[in-house]
Amino acid sequence: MTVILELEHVVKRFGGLVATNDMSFEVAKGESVGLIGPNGAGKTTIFSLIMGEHKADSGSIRLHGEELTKLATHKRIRRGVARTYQVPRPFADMDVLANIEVGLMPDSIMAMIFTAPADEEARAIARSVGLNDADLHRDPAELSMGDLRKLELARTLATKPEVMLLDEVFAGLTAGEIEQISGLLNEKRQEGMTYVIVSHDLRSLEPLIDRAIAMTQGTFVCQGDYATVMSDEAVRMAYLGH
Amino acid sequence: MSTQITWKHLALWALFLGGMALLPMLVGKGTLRTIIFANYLAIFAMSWDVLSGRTGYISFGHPFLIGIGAYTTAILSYRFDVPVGISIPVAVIVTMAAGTLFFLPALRIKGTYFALVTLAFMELMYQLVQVIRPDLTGGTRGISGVQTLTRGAVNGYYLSLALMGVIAISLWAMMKTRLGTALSAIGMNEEAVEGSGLNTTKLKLFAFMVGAGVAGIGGAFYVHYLGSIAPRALFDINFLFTIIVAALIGGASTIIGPMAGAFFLTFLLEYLRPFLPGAERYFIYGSIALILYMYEPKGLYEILRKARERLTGANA
Amino acid sequence: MSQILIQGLLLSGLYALIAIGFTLIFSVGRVLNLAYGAYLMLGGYAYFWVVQTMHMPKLLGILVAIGVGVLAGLLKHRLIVKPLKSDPVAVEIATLILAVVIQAGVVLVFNDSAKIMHPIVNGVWRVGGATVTYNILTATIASWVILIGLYYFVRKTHVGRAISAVSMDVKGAAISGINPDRINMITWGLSGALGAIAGVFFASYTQLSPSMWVAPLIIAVAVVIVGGIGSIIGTLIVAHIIGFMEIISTTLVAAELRGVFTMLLIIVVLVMMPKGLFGRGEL
Amino acid sequence: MTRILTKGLCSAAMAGLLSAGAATAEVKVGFIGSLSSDTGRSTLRGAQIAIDELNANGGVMGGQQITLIEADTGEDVTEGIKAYEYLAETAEVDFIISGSIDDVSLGWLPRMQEYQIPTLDTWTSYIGIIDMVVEDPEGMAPYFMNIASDEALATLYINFGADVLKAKMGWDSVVILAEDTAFGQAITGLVTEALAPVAGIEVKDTIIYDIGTVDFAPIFSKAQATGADFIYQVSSVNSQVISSQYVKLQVPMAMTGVNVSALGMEYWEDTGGAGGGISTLSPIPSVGFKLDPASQAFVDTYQAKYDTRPVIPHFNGFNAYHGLKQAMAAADEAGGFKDAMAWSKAMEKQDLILEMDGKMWLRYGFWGADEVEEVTQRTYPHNARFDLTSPYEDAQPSMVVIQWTEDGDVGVVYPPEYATMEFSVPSWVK
Repeated sequence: MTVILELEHVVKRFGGLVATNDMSFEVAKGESVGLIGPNGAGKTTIFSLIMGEHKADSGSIRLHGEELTKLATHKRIRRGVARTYQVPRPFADMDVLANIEVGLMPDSIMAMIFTAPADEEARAIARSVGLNDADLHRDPAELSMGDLRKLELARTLATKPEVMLLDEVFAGLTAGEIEQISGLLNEKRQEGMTYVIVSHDLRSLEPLIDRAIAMTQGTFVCQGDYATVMSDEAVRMAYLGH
Repeated sequence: MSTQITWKHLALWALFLGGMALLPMLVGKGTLRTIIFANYLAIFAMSWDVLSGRTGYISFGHPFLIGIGAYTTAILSYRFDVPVGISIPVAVIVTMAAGTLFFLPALRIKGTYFALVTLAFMELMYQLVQVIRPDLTGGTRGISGVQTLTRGAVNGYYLSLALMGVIAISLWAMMKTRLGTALSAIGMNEEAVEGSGLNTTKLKLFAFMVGAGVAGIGGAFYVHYLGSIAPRALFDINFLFTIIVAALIGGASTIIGPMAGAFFLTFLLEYLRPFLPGAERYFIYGSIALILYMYEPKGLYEILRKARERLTGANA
Repeated sequence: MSQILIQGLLLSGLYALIAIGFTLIFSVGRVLNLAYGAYLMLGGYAYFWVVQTMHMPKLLGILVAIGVGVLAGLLKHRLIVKPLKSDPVAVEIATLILAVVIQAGVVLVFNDSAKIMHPIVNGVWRVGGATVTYNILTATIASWVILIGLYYFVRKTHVGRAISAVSMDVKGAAISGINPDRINMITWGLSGALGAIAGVFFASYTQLSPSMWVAPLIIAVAVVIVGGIGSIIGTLIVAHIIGFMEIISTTLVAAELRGVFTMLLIIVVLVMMPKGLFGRGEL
Repeated sequence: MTRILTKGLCSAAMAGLLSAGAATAEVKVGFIGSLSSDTGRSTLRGAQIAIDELNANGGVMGGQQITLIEADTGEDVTEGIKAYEYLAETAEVDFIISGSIDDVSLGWLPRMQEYQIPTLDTWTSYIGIIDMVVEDPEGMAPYFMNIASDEALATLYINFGADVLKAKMGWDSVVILAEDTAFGQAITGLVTEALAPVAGIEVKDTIIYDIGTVDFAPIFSKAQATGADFIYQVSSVNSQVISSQYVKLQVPMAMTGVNVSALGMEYWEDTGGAGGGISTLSPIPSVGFKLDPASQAFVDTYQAKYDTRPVIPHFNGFNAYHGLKQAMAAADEAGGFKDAMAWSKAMEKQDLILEMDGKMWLRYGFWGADEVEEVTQRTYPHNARFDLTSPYEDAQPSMVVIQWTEDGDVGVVYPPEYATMEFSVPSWVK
């Protein structure tokens, strides 16, 4: 088992608030890990720190053993990690296809000018997440929440990540849509994708993950398989209040 | 969005520029003079649009860039007898350097604050031009008698048309590429562009350099058309107002929009002149701009597009 | 030294008065009202018309100025801010256009030559090597009274607390039963009134002219930028920083660099501390 | 607004009808300047009255009627260029009369050089423009400025310094308060280099202030701290701010100098009386200036015709009135305006002497290209003729010093030949 993503003693403070307090964990290649904890436990902050949207105050974040903390967000993406957001925020004035195309762009101005848009590849990705061809030329505003989540996944997949950080992928979805997205995630997993998933919907989360990491108030509580973690005294205290 | 450039597009451009080229045979010199101003305003509005309309970093200090280009070539050619063939390229380079200076705050601030800091840049420049080395800048009175490149309305018209045409087509072609899409994407959601693995700093810097370069070219040729330069003519809220309003009334984030806006505003102001020679003109002009902007913040381009949609929709 | 202190306090008081209405809108509505300077202009001209053209009492002049300011604020909210759904950039641009329109309107009605107002209160007071006109003293005292009044209004009254709540968190305020739209409207009216009063004093300090809206706008912008999204106290402090910087640079450095220092301060603070000296505080 | 709009549209429509009716040959005069400033209106109305009189007398150049076309600059430099182009290319005027301020004139001057349309400036006194005539006599041939240029203005002021400030008031030292503009720098230079040594007045300090200054209290404090006997102010932009604060603060120090806002009759009204005691140099004919019968007749006509401000035309109104007639006379001689060189030659020769009580009072003429003025030792081609030495027999002085009293009177205090009252200090100055 090769470790792909590791966090070591990561600390992040916002003013007086310690959002991430000495967090350490590892994720193996092909593994799917659930990050659980109550509201405000600092799960999303962990994602932001991995992506470099916030800079960690101390500690180390490594991908394939390479230190990420000094890199800008777009470089981390190129290294193979990408995330989705709790509230999808697509490019509002671009159609679905163009939205996905942004993720496929080369990061060089010359190349951007002189290469044609990779429409075919974008179309293939769209199909792979289950978006209809009819939707490709719609504006995001016309999409349902489920299709917006799919677009979010497609935009993320376009950057060809090895590790995907999924933030509340099931929020606002119908049961049918949840099933569809779960199926999709499992499919990608067969192809070797690694996931770190945050979700309030523990029921839907459970079948998707190999292992759970529990945290509260920015601090690591325990980890193990889902059942073990959920039966942990401290987790029950923090999460369920009893 | 990223539709390919087709022969139809090129034919439309050729038709438009060809039609413009025939104008001197059809209209009087007075009208040509008006169009020259419209052409330069279109250049400034397009330049503003590359920098602000696309990326969403609203610049309230665009006259700062134009003024740097204009002053550089004016000072070089008037005070030091540098040939225009050298002074204009130097002016463009200096303006692009100033564009990077403009860019520094954009690394840390955006939105409202960015708009304000650029406004401060312009005001600072207005103050400095008068204070520092007035023997070079001419202080508050500026410089009169700067070498003009053309004489007569027709020549001035063709020069401005050629400049505007080249800049418009280049920008249009550039914005048709993935780069244009990426820049517009920054305006919609900068984090998501960064999250797509693109270096937004680099993209913004490029947009700023192109915007500043165009402003520099426009400013330099403009001063060699006017033949005079004064701080009050450049670093002025009214000038800023005209540029931004031209870009927005026409339709930001398009090329045809700022051009249409520039023509609309210039002609509006000129056609009001015989009826309302005094301050009423600015009142009406500003009110029309305000009402249009309130009615459709996306501009004439959007109004026409919607109208066309409605028409074709009704037909279908 | 005492002279710098006295003159600094007087000028800063005026600057605080100029900036407070602008801060209020920025704090509550999250938009920059670039036509704010036009409130000052309208207030000043309204006062001038009542007192110096119609020869009516000064108090009436001030009341008319306030009325015009409130009306301008309410209209602006109703006709510009609401239709644009408080989109900050759109409001900035629309208010910039509006300011230019108002400027043309003032030229039409009053013509473009500058006018000087009578002192609101006559006489001078010589103290500590400085000469203080009662007019400026009145402006400063009025400024302090208004600021303290506003402070207590925001802290102690129902409407004031609602304004403060909206300034902190629009959604949260809405959940707790406050109508943000109504609060916004009240704030725009209040800001118009404050701007108009500031305009009367500013104009009695300097002059009335159709382009006079730019200078106070820049002062207000400087205060907001340097202070951060403003609190009343923050506005007061920053107004004093800018006022004193101006008096000191005028007295001890070079009077012609007055504006340059202010612009540099804006740029440096924005680039170094984008959130301003006091960051984002409650009103 | 509607009223103004309708009025504007109506008058435009009427103008259209009239011009359509009079399809015969006509002379078109363009006005360039601000239609909403007292300055611009002075020139415009001066020109209009001259045109009315000429038309009533059967027109010019063999009976052609004159029409006046207005182009507003809004005192904006770029608008000024557009306005000039409009007059030249759309309205196709024969002659342009300008009430433009310095930078606006400088803005459209390259257009004048290109179009070669005979042009008369009545307000700007910038010596740099006369320098352009010196350097490029051919390109600038159609340009005339019938106000004494600022170098000449300042030169006479030195005599005022010696005769009045030093000799009569007994002042030995001065502090200069100058605005931070090209105008401020030019005048400051002249005062420091000429006033001081010639009149024997020591310059203690020069304080340059920003034109956006809100509060002049620290500046006045600084001036007082120099211990100078009086303040010399140089102010052309927002001048009423500094003078009204001087009055409001009752600065216990005499102040004189250049204050452009005090040049018009509306000064008292605009400052609400907060302008008493202020003295400034003024081009001629200033407010408070005794007028010869011809100029007085012009003012009477003006006041009968116009009831809005300015109540009395500024100096440039007189310049426009007399200057326009001279331009038409020159056109009569030169066979029209089309041949700009011929017109220019004829214009150079125009010489109008207005007498008062049997002696020369005002003279509207121009310096020849080779005439060297004795005091300043330079030429002033196409600039209004002036005389810098008493008793002013060749022409009127380049300027006079006027003063506003604390009860709202205004009069000329220098030179003695033209004075109507005595120079005095405000009551609060000991």
